[in-house]
Amino acid sequence: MKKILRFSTIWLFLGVFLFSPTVMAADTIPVGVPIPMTGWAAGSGADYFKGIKMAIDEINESGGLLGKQLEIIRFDSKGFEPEVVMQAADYLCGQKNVASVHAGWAGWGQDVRAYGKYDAPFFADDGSQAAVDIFKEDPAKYYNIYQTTDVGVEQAKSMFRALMALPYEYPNKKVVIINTDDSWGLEVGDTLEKSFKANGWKVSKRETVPYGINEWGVILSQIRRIKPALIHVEIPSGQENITFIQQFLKKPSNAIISLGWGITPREVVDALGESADGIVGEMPSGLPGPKAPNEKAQAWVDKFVGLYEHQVPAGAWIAYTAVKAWAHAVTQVGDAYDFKAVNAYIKENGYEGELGRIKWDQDNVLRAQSGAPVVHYQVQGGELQPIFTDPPLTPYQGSQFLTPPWIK
Amino acid sequence: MFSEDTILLFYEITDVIIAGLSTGSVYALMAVGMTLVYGVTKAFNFAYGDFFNMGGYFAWILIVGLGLEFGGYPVILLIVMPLLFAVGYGLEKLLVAPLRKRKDWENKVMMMTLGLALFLTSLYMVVFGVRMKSLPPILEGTLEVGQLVFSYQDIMIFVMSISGILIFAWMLNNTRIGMAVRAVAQNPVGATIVGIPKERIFATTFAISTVMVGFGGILLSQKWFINPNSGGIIMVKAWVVTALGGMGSIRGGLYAAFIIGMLEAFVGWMFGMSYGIIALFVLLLATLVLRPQGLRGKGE
Amino acid sequence: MLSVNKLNAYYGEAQVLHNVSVSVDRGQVVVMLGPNGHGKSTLLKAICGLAESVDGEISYQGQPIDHLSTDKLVNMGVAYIAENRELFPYMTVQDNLKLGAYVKAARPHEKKNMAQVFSLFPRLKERRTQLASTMSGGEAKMLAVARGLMSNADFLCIDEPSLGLQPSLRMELFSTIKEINSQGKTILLVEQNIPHIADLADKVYVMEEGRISFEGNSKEALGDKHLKEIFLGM
Amino acid sequence: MRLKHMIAIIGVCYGIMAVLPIFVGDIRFVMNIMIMCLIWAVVASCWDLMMGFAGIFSFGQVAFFVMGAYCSGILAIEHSVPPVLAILMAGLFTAVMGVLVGLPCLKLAGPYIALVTFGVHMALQPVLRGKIGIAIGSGGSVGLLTIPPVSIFGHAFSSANMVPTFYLTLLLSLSCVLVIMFTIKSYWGVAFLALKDSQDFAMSLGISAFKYKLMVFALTSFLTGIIGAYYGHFYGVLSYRMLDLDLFSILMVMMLVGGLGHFPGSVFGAFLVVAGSELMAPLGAYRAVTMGALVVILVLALPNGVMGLFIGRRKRLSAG
Repeated sequence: MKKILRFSTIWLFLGVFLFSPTVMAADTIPVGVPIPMTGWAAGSGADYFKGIKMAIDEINESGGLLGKQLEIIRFDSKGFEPEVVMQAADYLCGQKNVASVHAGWAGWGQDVRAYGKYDAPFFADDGSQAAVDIFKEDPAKYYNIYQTTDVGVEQAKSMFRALMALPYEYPNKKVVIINTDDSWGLEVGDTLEKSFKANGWKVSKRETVPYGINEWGVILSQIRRIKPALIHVEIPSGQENITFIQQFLKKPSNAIISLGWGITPREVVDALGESADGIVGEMPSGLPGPKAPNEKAQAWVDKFVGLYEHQVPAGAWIAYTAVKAWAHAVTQVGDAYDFKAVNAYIKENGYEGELGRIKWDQDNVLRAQSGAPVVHYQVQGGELQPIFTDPPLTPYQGSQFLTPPWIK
Repeated sequence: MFSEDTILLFYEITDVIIAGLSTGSVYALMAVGMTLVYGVTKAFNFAYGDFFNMGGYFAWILIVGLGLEFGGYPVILLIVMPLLFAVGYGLEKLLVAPLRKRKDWENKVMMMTLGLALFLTSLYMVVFGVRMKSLPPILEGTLEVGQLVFSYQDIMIFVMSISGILIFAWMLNNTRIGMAVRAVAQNPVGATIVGIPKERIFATTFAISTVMVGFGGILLSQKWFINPNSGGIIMVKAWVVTALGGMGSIRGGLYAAFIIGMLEAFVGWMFGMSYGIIALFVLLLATLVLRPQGLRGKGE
Repeated sequence: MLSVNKLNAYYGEAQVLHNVSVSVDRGQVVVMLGPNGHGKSTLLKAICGLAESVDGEISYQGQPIDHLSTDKLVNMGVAYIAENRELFPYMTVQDNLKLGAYVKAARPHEKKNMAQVFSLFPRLKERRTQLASTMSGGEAKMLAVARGLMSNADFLCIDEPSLGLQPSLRMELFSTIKEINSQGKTILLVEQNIPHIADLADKVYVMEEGRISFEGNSKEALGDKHLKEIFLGM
Repeated sequence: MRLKHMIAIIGVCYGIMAVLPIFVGDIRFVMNIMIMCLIWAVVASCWDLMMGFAGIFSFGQVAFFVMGAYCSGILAIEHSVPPVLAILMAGLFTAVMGVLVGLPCLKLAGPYIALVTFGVHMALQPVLRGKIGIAIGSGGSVGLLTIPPVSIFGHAFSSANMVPTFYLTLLLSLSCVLVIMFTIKSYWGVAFLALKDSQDFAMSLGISAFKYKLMVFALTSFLTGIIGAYYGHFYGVLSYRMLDLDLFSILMVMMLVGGLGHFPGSVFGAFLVVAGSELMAPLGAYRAVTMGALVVILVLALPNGVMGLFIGRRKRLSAG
C-alpha cells in the first residue's frame, strides 16, 4: 500500500506540473517559432531563425507591436516526426496561445494539418506540392497557412529557364541530374527531367541518392564517360554538395554545374572558396546580394551581414519578411488576436517589402514574383553573386556570367 | 582494336574498383577498433561513431580553433591520439567497468553507450554548432595515369589507414601488451591466472579502439568534413563490417570491409546509390543465416 | 609459508567452505584429498584470489593475502594451475609459456625458466610452434603446469592435474611434480585420490562437505583405514 | 513482482490517467501528451517483454511500429478498408513480419540479433521512401497525409474531439498492457525467466527456447503493430522520419527509466519520460543532451529504473 501511495504522489506532482496553466505576461505578445534545434535539419533551421529574430528585435526596438513587446517561444521540431509537428502546434497555439507562428521547413504537409486546427497565422517554407494539395482540400479551414516560397516544381522550372538563358554555348545537349530521395529532391529532379526532355535534351543519367553520400567516384567516372554539357545536383544540404564539387574538380569535365538550392547553405561557399567559382544555383524568395537592387534592400543586407557576419542564406530574408508582413497586418487590424481580420488583411494586401509588394495567391502560396523573386546565383570570387532574378527572368543589374574556369 | 567506348568502359570499371578499394580501406579502419573491443571485452559500443567525430573535432580545435600551423598533421596526430587514448581509458573506467560486475552487463553496456552516443551527438551540436566543420586537406593535387585520376588525398587516406591497421596488428602480435590483449580475448580466466590485470587490459583496449576510430575521424574529416549528426551512420557501417567479418576477428573485419566497399561501389554503379544500404543488409542477413558467426568466427 | 585460518567461502547463497584451516611449510608437497565437489578447488581458488565471496585469513610468508588480486599474488610467487587448464587456444605453446612469465617478477627469469620447463617437458619443446588448441589432453596438462612454472613461483597450487589422464601419464606427471618440488618449489596439490601417496606427499588433508576431515602426514594417512579405501586407491 | 502489485501499479497509472481529463480535457496540448504517454507505454512494454523478459536484444520495435502504422494507413487510403479492420489487419501483418524477422535472429548471439533487427529498421526507411514503397502506396518521401480517423458506429475518433479519443486510446492501451501482464504472469513468463537464467536448464525442463522466443516476436510485434496503426489513424499523417534515431532513443530511455525486465515499469517509464521530455521542451537543443546524460546515469545508478525503488534489496541483488 505504501508503495502505491508513493506512486500516486509522484503521479499527482506530474499532473499538477503539466496542466498548471502557463501564466502569460499580459504586456507581451507571444510568437511561436517551431524550428529544428537538433537533428538533421537544425542547420537550415538556424538560418530561418536568424531572419525571424532580426525582424522581431527590430519591432521590439521600435516600441513593439501595438505597444507590446513580442516574445519568441521556440519549439524544437526535431526531425518533423508526426507527433512532434502536432505537439508543436498544440503547444504553441493551444498552450502558449501565440499570436502567430513562423517556421522554415515545417513538415511538408503534416504542418498544414497540425496548424490548420487553429487560426493564428502560420508561415512555413515547405516548398512542396504535397503541402499545397492539403491546403486545397479545404481552403476555408487552412486559411491561416501561408507558404513563403514557391513549390519545388515552379522553382525547378525557374532553374531550367535560367540554365537555358545562360550566355553560354552548350557543346551538346546531354544532361546529368542527381537529386536526393526526399520529396524536395524528387519534385525538382522530375520537373527538370521533363523540361530538359521537352526541349530536346538527352537526360543521360538520372541518379537519386540518399543523404550522407560523400564518395562520388563512381558517379563521376560515369560522368566522365557521358561528357554531359550540364550537371544539375539537387541536394538540400551542405556536405554532399561540397564533397561532390571537390571530387569533381579533381578531374573536371566540360560541364556547367548547377547545384540548385544546394548552393545556398553557407558552408558550401565557405568550404570551397574560390575553387567553387563558376558554379550556379538558386535561392527561392531571395533578396539579391551582396549588391542589392535598391538602398532599402542594401540597408537590409548590410544590417544582416553586420549582425551575423556572413552573406544572407536561403530563407533568412523571407522569414524576416513574413514576420514583418504579419506585424504590419496586426497594426492595421489593431488586434493581434483578431485572427480572422489579420489573416484577411494578409491575404488581401500582402506586404510592401524591400523589393516591392509581395502577395500570396489563392492557395496561400507566395509564388515567385518580383517582390520575392527566385534569385539565381553564380559563385564568383568565392562568394555568391546574383546573375538572374525570376520572374520575369531578367539578368541582374551589373552582373555577368563567367564561364567556369574548368571548362576548356 | 578496342572501340573507344570499350576503353572508356574499362576505365570506368577501374574507377569503380578504385572507389571500392578506397571506401574499403576506410571501413577497415572504422571496423578494426570495434571488433577489437568486442573481441576482448565483449562490450558493444554504440558511441563508436561519435568517437570518430571526436577525433575530427579535436583536430579542428587545434587547426582552426587554436590556429596551430606548426608541423601540420603529424603534430596534430601526435597531440590528438594521446588525448583520445586518455578519453577512451577514462570513459571505460568511469562508465563501462562498473557495469561489468552486473548481471547481463553486455546489454546494459549497449544501452549505456547508446545514451552516450545521444549525449555526445547533441553535445557536439551545442558546442560546435549544427553546421559541419571542415579541415584543410592533407595533400592537394592529383596523379593522372592515362584516363585514371588518383587524388593524392585519397592515396594518402588509403596508405595511412592500411599502415595504421598493419602497425596495430603488428603491435597485437609482437608486443607484450598486445599478447596480453589477445590472451584476455582468448581466455579471460587463463589471463587472470598468469597474472594479467584484466581490468587494465579492458580499459586499454577500449582506449586503443578510441584512438583507432579517432584516427580514422581525423583522416576522413579532411575529405568528408565533420558533421555532428554523422556518428550514428558511421557506427552502423562499422557495426555491419564487424558483424560480417565475425565480431572479434580482425582479419575477418578486413575482408568484410573490402567486400562491402566493393559491393557498395558496384551496386551504386549498376543500380544506383540509393540501393547501397539495402544491398548491404541483404548481404549481412544472408551471411548471418549461413554463418551465424560471421565470415570468420571466434577471434584469432 | 602459507597458512589458511578459519576460511569460509560462499557460492551465491550456499556456503562451500566451513572455517577451513590449512598450513603449508616451505619445500613441502601438501596433498588435499576429497571427493568431487566438496570444495577442494574452491579452497585453491580462494587462496589464489579467484573465488567469489570469502571471509577468513589467508597469509603467505607471514603477510595477509586475502583481498589481494590474482596478478599481485602471481607477482608474489603464488601460481595457480587450473583443473581445466585455461590455456590460450589460438596461441602457440611458446606464446602460452611466454605469457606464463607475464608478471614483472618473472620477466627477468624468462629464458632460464623456459629452458628448465623444456628440460622437464621435452614433449613441449617438440610442439613449441603448435597451437595450444591442437594439443592432446596430456600435453595440454603439461603445458598448463609448465605455464605455471614460467611465473617463477615458489608456491604452486595445482588443481587435479591428473584428471582424465591414463595411468602411465599420471605416474609420469606425479614424478614430474616431485621433481619440481625437489627443485625447491612448495606445492599444494588437489586430487581425488593418489596411489603411492607416500612417495609424493609430506602432508595430507582430506576435505569432505567443505570441512577438513583429516590432517596428518602420509604415514598417518596410510594408517587410516577409511582413507585408504576411498582415496588412496588401494 | 507479484501479480497484485502489477495490477495495483497499472491500476493507479491508468486510474489517474482516466480522471485527468476532468481537469485538463480542454487543454489539447496536455491531452496530446497523455495520448502519447498511452501509446508509447504499449510500445515500451512490448520492447521490455522482448528484452527484459525474453532476453532477446531486439532493436526492431520502432520498425514494427512504423510497419503497422503504414500498413493500416495504406489499407485505409488505397483500399478504403474501414480503419478498425485495417488496424487489426496491420497487427496481423506485423505479427507475420515479426516471425519472419525472428526466424533468422534466434540462431544468433546478442549483438548480432541487435544488428539484424536494427538492420530491418535501417532498411525500412529507403524501402518506404523508394520505388517499392511508392508502388505499395507508402506515399514515398511525402509520406501519408490523408489517413482517415478511427470511426466506430459512425462516431469518428480524431484529434478533433480529444476527450472521447483519449478514452478510446486509454482502453486500447490498457488492454494491450494487460495482455502483456498476463503473458508475463502466465507459464510463458516463467519459461522466459527460466530461459534467461539458464538456457540449458530451461531446455532440460523441456522448454523450447526457439518456440517461446518466436512466440514473443509474434506477440510483441502484433501489439506494437496494432498501436502503431492506431497512432497513424489518430494523427492522420505518417512520415518515414519516425525511423530517425530520435524516437528510438527516447523509447530506450522509457524502458530504462521504468526498469528493464520489471514490467509495469516501462508503462510508468513511458508516462514519466513523455511528460518529462515535454517539460524539457524549453531547454531546446539541451533537451537531447540531458536525455543522453540521463540514460548513462540511469544505467549506472538505477539499474532497475524507477521500479528499483519499489522492489527490495535481495531482488535487486539478483536482478542487478
